[in-house]
Amino acid sequence: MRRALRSEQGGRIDRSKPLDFVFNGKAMQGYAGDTLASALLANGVRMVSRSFKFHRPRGIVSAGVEESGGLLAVDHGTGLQPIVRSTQMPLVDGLRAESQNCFPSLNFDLLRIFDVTRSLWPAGFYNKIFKWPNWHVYEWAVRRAAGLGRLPDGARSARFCHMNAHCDVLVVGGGPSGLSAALQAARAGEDVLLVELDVEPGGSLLHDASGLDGQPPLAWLARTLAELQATGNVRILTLATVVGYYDCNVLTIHDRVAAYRREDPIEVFWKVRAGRVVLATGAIEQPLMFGNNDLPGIMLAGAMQKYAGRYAVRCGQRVVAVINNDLAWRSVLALPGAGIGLDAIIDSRHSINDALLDQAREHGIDVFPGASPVAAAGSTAVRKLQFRDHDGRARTIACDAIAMSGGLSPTLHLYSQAGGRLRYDQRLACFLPQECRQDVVVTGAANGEFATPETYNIGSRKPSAANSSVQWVDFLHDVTVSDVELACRENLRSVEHVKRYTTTGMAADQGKTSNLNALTLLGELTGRSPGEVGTTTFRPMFMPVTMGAIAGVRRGEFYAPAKRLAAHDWHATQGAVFEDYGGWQRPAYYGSDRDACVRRETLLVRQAAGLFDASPLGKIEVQGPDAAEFLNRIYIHSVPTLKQGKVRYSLMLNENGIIIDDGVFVRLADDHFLLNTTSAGANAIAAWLEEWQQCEWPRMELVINPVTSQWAVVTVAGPRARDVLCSLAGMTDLSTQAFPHMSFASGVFEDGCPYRIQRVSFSGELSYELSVPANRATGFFERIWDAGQPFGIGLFGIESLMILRLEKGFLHVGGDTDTTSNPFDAGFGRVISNKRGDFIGARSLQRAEDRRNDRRQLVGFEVVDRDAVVLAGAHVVTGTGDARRSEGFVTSACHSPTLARTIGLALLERGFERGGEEIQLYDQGRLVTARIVDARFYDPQGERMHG
Amino acid sequence: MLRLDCPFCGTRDEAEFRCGGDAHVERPGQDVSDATWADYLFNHDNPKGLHLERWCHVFGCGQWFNVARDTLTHEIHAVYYMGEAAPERYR
Amino acid sequence: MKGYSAFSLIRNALQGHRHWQPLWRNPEPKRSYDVVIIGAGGHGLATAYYLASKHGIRNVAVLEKGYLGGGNSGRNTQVTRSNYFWPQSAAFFDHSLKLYEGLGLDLNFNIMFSQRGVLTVAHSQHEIEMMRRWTNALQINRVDSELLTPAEIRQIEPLINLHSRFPVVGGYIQRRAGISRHDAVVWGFARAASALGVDIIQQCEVTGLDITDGAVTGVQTNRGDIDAGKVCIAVAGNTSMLAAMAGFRVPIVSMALQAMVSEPVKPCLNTMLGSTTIHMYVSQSDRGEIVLGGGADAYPSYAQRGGIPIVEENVAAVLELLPAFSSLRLMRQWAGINDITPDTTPIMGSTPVRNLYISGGWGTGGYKAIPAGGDTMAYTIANDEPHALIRDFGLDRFERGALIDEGAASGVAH
Amino acid sequence: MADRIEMRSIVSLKVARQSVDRARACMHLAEPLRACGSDPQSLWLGPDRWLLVSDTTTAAVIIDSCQRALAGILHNAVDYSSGLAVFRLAGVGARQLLATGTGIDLRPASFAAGSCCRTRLAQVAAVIVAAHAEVFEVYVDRSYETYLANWMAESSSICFSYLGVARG
Ligand SMILES: Cc1cc2nc3c(=O)[nH]c(=O)nc-3n(C[C@H](O)[C@H](O)[C@H](O)COP(=O)(O)OP(=O)(O)OC[C@H]3O[C@@H](n4cnc5c(N)ncnc54)[C@H](O)[C@@H]3O)c2cc1C
Ligand SMILES: NC(=O)c1ccc[n+]([C@@H]2O[C@H](COP(=O)([O-])OP(=O)(O)OC[C@H]3O[C@@H](n4cnc5c(N)ncnc54)[C@H](O)[C@@H]3O)[C@@H](O)[C@H]2O)c1
Ligand SMILES: Cc1cc2nc3c(=O)[nH]c(=O)nc-3n(C[C@H](O)[C@H](O)[C@H](O)COP(=O)(O)O)c2cc1C
Ligand SMILES: [Zn+2]
Repeated sequence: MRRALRSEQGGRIDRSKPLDFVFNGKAMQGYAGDTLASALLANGVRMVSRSFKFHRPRGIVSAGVEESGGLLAVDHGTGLQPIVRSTQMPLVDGLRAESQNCFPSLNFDLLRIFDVTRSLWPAGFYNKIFKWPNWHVYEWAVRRAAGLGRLPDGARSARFCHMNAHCDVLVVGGGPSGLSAALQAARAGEDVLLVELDVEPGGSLLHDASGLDGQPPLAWLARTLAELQATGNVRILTLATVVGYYDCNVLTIHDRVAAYRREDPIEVFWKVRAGRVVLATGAIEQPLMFGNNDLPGIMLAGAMQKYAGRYAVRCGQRVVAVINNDLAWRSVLALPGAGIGLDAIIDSRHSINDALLDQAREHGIDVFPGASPVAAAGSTAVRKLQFRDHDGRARTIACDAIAMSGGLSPTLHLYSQAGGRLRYDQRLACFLPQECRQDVVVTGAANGEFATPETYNIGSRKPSAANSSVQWVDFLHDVTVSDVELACRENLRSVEHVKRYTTTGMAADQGKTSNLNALTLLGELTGRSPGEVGTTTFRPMFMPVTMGAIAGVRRGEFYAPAKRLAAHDWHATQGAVFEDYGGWQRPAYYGSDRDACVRRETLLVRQAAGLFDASPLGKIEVQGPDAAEFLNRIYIHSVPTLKQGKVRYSLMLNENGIIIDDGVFVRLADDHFLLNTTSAGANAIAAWLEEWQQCEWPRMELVINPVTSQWAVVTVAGPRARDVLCSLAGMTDLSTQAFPHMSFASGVFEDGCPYRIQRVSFSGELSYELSVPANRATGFFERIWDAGQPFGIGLFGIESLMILRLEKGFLHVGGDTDTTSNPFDAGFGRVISNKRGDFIGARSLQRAEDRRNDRRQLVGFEVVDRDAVVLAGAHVVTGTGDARRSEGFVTSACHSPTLARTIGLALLERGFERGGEEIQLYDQGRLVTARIVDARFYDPQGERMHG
Repeated sequence: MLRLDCPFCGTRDEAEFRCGGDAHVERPGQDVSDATWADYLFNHDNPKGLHLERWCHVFGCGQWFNVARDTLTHEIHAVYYMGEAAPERYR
Repeated sequence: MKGYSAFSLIRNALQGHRHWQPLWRNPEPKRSYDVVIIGAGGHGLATAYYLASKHGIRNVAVLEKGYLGGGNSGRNTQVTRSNYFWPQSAAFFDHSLKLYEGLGLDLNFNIMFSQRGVLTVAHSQHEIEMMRRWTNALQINRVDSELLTPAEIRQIEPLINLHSRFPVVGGYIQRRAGISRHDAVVWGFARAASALGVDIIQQCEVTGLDITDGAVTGVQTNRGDIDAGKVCIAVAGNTSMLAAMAGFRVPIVSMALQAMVSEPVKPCLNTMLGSTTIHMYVSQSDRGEIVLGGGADAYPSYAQRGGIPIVEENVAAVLELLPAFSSLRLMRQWAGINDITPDTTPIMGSTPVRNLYISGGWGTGGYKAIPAGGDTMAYTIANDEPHALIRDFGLDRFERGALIDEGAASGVAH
Repeated sequence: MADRIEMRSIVSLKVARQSVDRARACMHLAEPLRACGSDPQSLWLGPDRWLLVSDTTTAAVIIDSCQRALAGILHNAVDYSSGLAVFRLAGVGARQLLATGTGIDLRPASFAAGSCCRTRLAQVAAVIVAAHAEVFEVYVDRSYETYLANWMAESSSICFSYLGVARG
């Protein structure tokens, strides 16, 4: 470490804790309390990186969030991360930093060619060229040249989580203003959350030695923090940045306090609901526009003061100040005291406060009032400055650093995000808060209270006239004064057009040090005041936030909650292969070879008995004197005619007449029904019923109570199903006479376990659905399993169930129907014409469009060549070549294990009248011939199901 | 992020609710014209500014209620029960 | 209009770029126009351009309440594809894609159409079946599409995580699809239209319509009244407001659709990658930012800004498929107001008011439609008869119940 | 830190909206956003919905007493003991753990012992009851039991590790 650059004393660094780090392969040292930027500066590093577009040298410009030069790739234990702001990166031991955007190296960058040929690449150049033959020819090269840094290739080891909070007052910013506001609220008994993005609260107090309330700043800070602590109702977050301000006083915070430890780094994303908000976010110093104002060594004046005061770092030995306001005087006049040689102050204002002039004189500093900078010079760091004195004489002064200041701009990003309106203040030459509909106040520097009691006086921020060097507006996107001029010339004069055309303010810093200059310049060029020009829209994020933090723990199994069956583990021991069906992890089949398993399971149900876990089926109780009438308006079938203990199948429609769900319902008692919905529809249909009752028919007397999860359901299907179940002690009489198809009963097993049983069939076999409380599911499955062994029982999963039902031509809502299918299309026309009275969707079915007979109708087909493969998703086509047209599509298909041929269902134009017709099925260029047949492929009379 | 005042549970985050669109829509009878029916099914006033809409507290009490909300500023002016008429000044 | 070329760029560079012409003029509004188009987004400007270039109707004004291109055309995620399910949609959007392919040369303005492919992944057997249904429809409608295996997907997008919470079991790609530069499309049309004599009038808000005997005769604006032979509404999320001025209601809800960008990095994503189950779509701009989007705030809004829940959803979804992005930082989030129709198909053609036309209901996917929308609307206005490609997109389809439900058929609707 | 409570009897009670006032007069039912009583304890879920829970009485007995108390009042009381999984969270970190997954106001003043609310926790619907100071009970649909248990393990591990620093 070059000792000369680090003062022996002062600053808030801990000299007893040296930290090692590496920059571009070179070992360096800093101290605890340093940022990466301060440590680099202390090690004499000037050029740290290269710029985005022209690969110009970049040095550290600021000491805060506004950094535009010192963006590095940094590994602090979690792999190399791109675009890390070195000014915000606390130095940690073993940190590794690398320059970005240089090829092949920082000192020798071939892509500097773009800088040399700069005049060929003005704003919007790409709109004018690269059109022929097409953009693709050039795009790859452009893409490779663009981009800041590289995506980290290794998986990152940081962990993320969210935190939710409520508070009476959220104070953003821990400077003197924020601390005062927090104290005031805490004294009044309010619950306060104070958030500071720096490693400790204090803000400007931490480096600015001028007193506060007549006290030394650090003494005031210590006393205030102690008092805050004592109130007991203040929480302080540090290394936490408020990044978003949304409706209803909801703010988001990116909390990095645990992000930089080597062991278990963690980032937390907070969502705070605040009663009211105090924004004490301070202000950001703005640069000035002059030639080569982007050279390393040119820094913001306040930053230079901060490096000296807080980190004991001298940013230069021969410094020239280029400033236009009184506050900057205060900053630069603090430099000599820190051992920094300040040679000259160039201030564009003609008259300057005498007290300031006196101080300058005391330090032996040359002052040039009414002078303006023309251009800096140097290759990889600034070496001299050309300027024009008040007489217009060109002069040159040697220097190794320039402290520049174009005045302050209050940090009002969050205020604007909140919907706050800004007004331009002529005297302060910046935007100030005006009014906001949310409960928020702005205080301190953020409110334009820059300096008390001095009056703040600021001069012009114009670029220097007649200049052969380039003057930079946006350091990150390499936008120049002439780019803005070009935009105006081409009539892109709205501030939004200028932003998009030149890309000023669109870089990673979102224009924190370029927006004000750009819009002031635009105003100059178009004869408008900055207030008339206005700002572009401020939007979250105030500072970029790692996407991992935004997602929190929502990764992998926590990305979307999976539902599990009560007997999940039991299925697993039986070899179940689980897949996701509508959020449920369900056995797709049991075994290893998908096709073989599905085939075996299907035949098992047809030949003996199969056991299926149907627990996710939706179950809703509806009870009350108006229950029957209510359900009559929900289902397309008549409900009041259903007898107690009987089951009926029906469809539900939406008001547009589209099928949304199907299932059976049971009449448990005269005024009491139990509905089954599809598994996927369980929640939605319960909500659907509630909505109709609460909003449309509130006077109907009934209660709706969903009970889906209470009951585990097992389907036992197959010719031996009855034999299996009858062997269970306490089972109701299942004989066909006592318990025909579509019956329901409930009872209690011998062990006291209650059950419900209904005889319904989705497989076309003799089939029962038996429900028991889900807590007993596993034991119950085992019992049936044992009871079924003599009858050859086996398990079957969803995949074979889908084949079983397809062999019967049963409808699968959502598969065989889509959001255009009405009940006519699905073959329920008779039901509709028999139904009396209003029901949901009824009126829509009267439209001519819904009754057209050339609609797509659901029909069965079999392939002519029995074994040809057809997959769901094939289309029915007519014509060839350009005249080829789709008449519909296959909604389900399989090679039936039972029938030993390929069958399927299709939604086909005029399908109902085309029985027997041969059709062509198209799939990815392949054609297969099929014939339209009765969709009840297997057991068309339903003898097995009713038997 | 919106925070809505459920009349039963108090203020909660938007993620607990579902917006059900226009409030006070009258369901016509079966004997209306296709045009009237289509107007009921599909059309909206969709105003910029004050909007009367219905919301359901799905992750809470499960109740539907009405909200007078500004679609431009997202300010919530009033919350009132299902079946209740809108407060005079928001009609 | 002075032509743009590498040659003109070099010549101008030598002259310090002092001689470039304005992209468009800033005329004062005239008293009267043959056609007034409300809204200087992509659709309004393209309609004006084709009216002037194809139909010789040049006495046209495009009125814009803000700055041109400041609506959705200037804030969308640039997805340009034609993989629509229904034949009417496929024909229309593929016409648009073909126009896009030649648009840079046509307008003499590089719109940077990057046909890098739109890749959609599937996470279940059911989704694969739907995808098969979808791709076959495309092939029959002569739109390119290829089903892909997970291994093929990984080859195209090496960063993809095939074993996400919903494993990737397949997918498909439309290779001719991709992204193009949204601002360039708007500015290119504006420049070309202005050169043909179209008046583009910014900061001019339409506040009322003059209607006599059921026909529109002019518009009222904050810059005075303007007579018009015909008027076309092309205001995206504000369609309902304009319809209300004309005295009718439309089946539209305005919703804030969000998008966001990360800090820029070197190329790492090759296609426009999307998923319907894991609700997201993502691409990388030529500058290097990762542009992501997918969700609309779930309530009507005209606020042109988004909340936080959608950001969380979207980002989590992207990381589920692309975990390597977890340490990339999100830089900005914004929103645009979309005009959502019940069937996610646009509303184009005549209205209950004579001489008043509508080009709206573009919802979350009208950017890709800009050239075809302009082309067909210009025809429709010029001939007072719907262009063949948009015959089924009329407002009357709702009364008939003849919806064209694309939302269901082709998933993510951008 | 999160234990699963097994064998709790739970009855889901839904009362017709028209009859809620009468029902409350006939039976001790918790006030909005409160839990009250002990055997059974009644948890308010909404203006027409309660859970009646007990570790000693069976669901059948609770349903029976409902039936008797609410004779002539339209209601539906069903055994829901299998429908929900119940977790108990105790200790200083319990509030913070919950705060990583739900947006409700968990400050002690707002969510003191005896509070009960149905809300969204880690994306799923949950009923959170403040049983005693720093002891919470969480009810979720049983199908989410494994998910939520894993989520709590993961979130508490991250959140406590973080708090170690944040408090530090
Ligand atoms: C976040 C987001 C992402 C999207 N992503 C895609 C995508 O990837 N692919 C895709 O194809 N589409 C996408 N879209 C949709 C697409 O952007 C729009 O459909 C399309 O831009 C609509 O163009 P337009 O010209 O109709 O409307 P706009 O571009 O919105 O133009 C309408 C103009 O009308 C003006 N206006 C409104 N009212 C008045 C008035 N009273 N007087 C005068 N002027 C008025 C507005 O100021 C506006 O400039 C996206 C949209 C959003 C918001
Ligand atoms: N020593 C002194 O006497 C002295 C010094 C400086 C300032 N002052 C007075 O104090 C005022 C300036 O102090 P101030 O408190 O307004 O500003 P400040 O700059 O001191 O503090 C602002 C703080 O807000 C933080 N911040 C900004 N945005 C944030 C975000 N989004 N999230 C979290 N933290 C964020 C910053 O890191 C900073 O610490 C002026 O009025 C000045 O007159 C006095
Ligand atoms: C494809 C695309 C890429 C964008 N890239 C950036 C970007 O790199 N930097 C940036 O600040 N904004 C970017 N934006 C967002 C714009 O700054 C702006 O937010 C958006 O156009 C909406 O406008 P508004 O925020 O002014 O309302 C991008 C927008 C789009 C549509
Ligand atoms: Zn509620």
